[in-house]
Amino acid sequence: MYILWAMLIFLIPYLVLIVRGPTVWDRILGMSLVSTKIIIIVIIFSSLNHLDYLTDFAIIYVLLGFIVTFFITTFLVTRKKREK
Amino acid sequence: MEILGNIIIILGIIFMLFGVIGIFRYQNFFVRILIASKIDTVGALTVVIGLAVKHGFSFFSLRVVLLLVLMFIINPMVTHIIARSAYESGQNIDGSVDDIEEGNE
Amino acid sequence: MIYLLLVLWLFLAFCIIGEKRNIRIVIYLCVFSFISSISFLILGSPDAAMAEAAIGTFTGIFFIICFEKHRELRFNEKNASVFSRDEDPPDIDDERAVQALLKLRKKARARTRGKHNAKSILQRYLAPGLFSILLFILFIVFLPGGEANPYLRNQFLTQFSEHVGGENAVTAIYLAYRVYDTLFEALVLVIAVVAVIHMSYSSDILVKGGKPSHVGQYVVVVSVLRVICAIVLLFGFYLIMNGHITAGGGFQGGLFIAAFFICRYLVYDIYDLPITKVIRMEELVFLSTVIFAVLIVFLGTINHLPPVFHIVYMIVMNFLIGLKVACGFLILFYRYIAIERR
Amino acid sequence: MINIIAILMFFISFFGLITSHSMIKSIVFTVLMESAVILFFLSLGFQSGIIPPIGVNLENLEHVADPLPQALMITAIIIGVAVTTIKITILMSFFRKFKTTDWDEARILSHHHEEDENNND
Repeated sequence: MYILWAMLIFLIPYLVLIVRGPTVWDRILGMSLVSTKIIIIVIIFSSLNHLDYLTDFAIIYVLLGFIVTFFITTFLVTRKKREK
Repeated sequence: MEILGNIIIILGIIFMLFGVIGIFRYQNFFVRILIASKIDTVGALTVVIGLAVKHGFSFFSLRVVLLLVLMFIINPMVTHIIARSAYESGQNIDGSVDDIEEGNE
Repeated sequence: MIYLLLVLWLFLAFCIIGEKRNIRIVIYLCVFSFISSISFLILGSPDAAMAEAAIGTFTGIFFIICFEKHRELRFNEKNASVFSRDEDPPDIDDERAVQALLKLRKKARARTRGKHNAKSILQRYLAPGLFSILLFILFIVFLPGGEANPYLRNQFLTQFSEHVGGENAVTAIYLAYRVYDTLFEALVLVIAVVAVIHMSYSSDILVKGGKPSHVGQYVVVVSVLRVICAIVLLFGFYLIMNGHITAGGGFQGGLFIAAFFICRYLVYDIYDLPITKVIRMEELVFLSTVIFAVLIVFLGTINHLPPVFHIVYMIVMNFLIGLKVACGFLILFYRYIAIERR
Repeated sequence: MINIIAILMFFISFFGLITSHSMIKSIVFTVLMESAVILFFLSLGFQSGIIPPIGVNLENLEHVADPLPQALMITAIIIGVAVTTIKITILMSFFRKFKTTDWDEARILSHHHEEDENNND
């Protein structure tokens, strides 16, 4: 149980990073960090409540977070190249 | 088994704590992402391993090990693509900010 | 625990209100959908949480394509007064008309700038704020209180197993008790696809060629993504096939199959799928979904079938819905990427 | 308590919707309103320690979540994203034509455009 609270409290500095971070890359980094924390929260939640099938969610968040991050960074890089 | 798992989990949380301190301490983006990759890979993987150890040998820990393999492949890759695209789109290594955002007015 | 998450949720909404830059809004929106998904999960509804997570991804992708086009058009306009060469001329293809429009826009911008200053804060923010607060208080006051009637819930929970079969009550409800909702949803998706095809800028359905997006440069990432591609497709089929046992089902699996094609676009950087064939396939799948649902559920055949066929019905229906949703989102994605990114 | 938070969220995004200058932000706020409504419906009958309605022999029905709003909300989510794509398409067509996404500018521009068309006729 303590680890669930630890992860939830770790979410706050990452949101601060997303909102404050000086560059856009900090924000994307914060997004990926939040998705990692959420994965751990899901695993702990499923192990606390003895619901094994909820580990599917962790796999979903891993895959979707990767796709979104890749898409956003790809678009930002191509934008810069196009303008040169 | 339970105590061992708890020790590993606390180790992972300590890793994450170092990462959080490091993110807010340094000004350069590339230093920050270097430290943040520690949270993303080492911390998260350690916590997940600790949970699997805590549960013992069961169906749950089998699924967790599958997830572990996926995270082991993907999480370093996420950090890599962020750092690489930051470098390619003109973020200077010495820390000066060249932001490519723009408002929508 | 849930309250801390919801406070972060409200905090992100306030951030979006005060934000002016498009790319930050997309990032906030992605984080927002992640947090709302985990809140739904803690509220005890894994199916809705799974749909929300996948939908958050898709919304972020659509928004970022749109914003990139928006920004590119504005960039072209700033650098040169004519529109960029490799895009079709807009409705007004006379260059003098374009110049006139730009001049008019400059005038309008000057006028609105004066207007922004002239409008007082009271008119701009205070009055809508007070109006929102008033409506909020009205809603709180007239919120229906008291205990909810648990009759329908208990009915569904105790009897879905013998009426419909499977182990997931949510799947049983949207596949058997309330199929017409599902059919209506599929119909709305068909209408959305048709509307996007006919309202978007270009008139031809199939787009050949286009700008390369330089995706293929990250050798490491692309070779990892090739592995991930297969896992995404496999996972989508797993969600569809196990929809009646665990969380998941047709919608979520279909979204994952569409995500496979997004991965494919990212790996090979091409959009050469025969979209017209996909559209035809979507129509056929929609028709067969309707016919199958009418034959099995609306005519009451499901009451006379042995329980084994209930499972078969659920799997086939989930598969059809998944195919339908996958086709729909594939067409939407390719339409956006091919039309808006040219 | 959760339903009050959901209503608060709804009206925060309502406030954002009517005060924002940009059309893009208005579309984003409609997405936010949608998730507020979904949260409101999912929070019906919430108590701590609630478990999802999945499994053959659900004992102790008191602690099982209500499956009916969930099934409705899944369709609502998919319909929501379908509508959002149509909104984005309309926005892009509008932007191609008038070269702006600001509400006030758009009002003046479309007014002028109508006048021009009338004069041409």
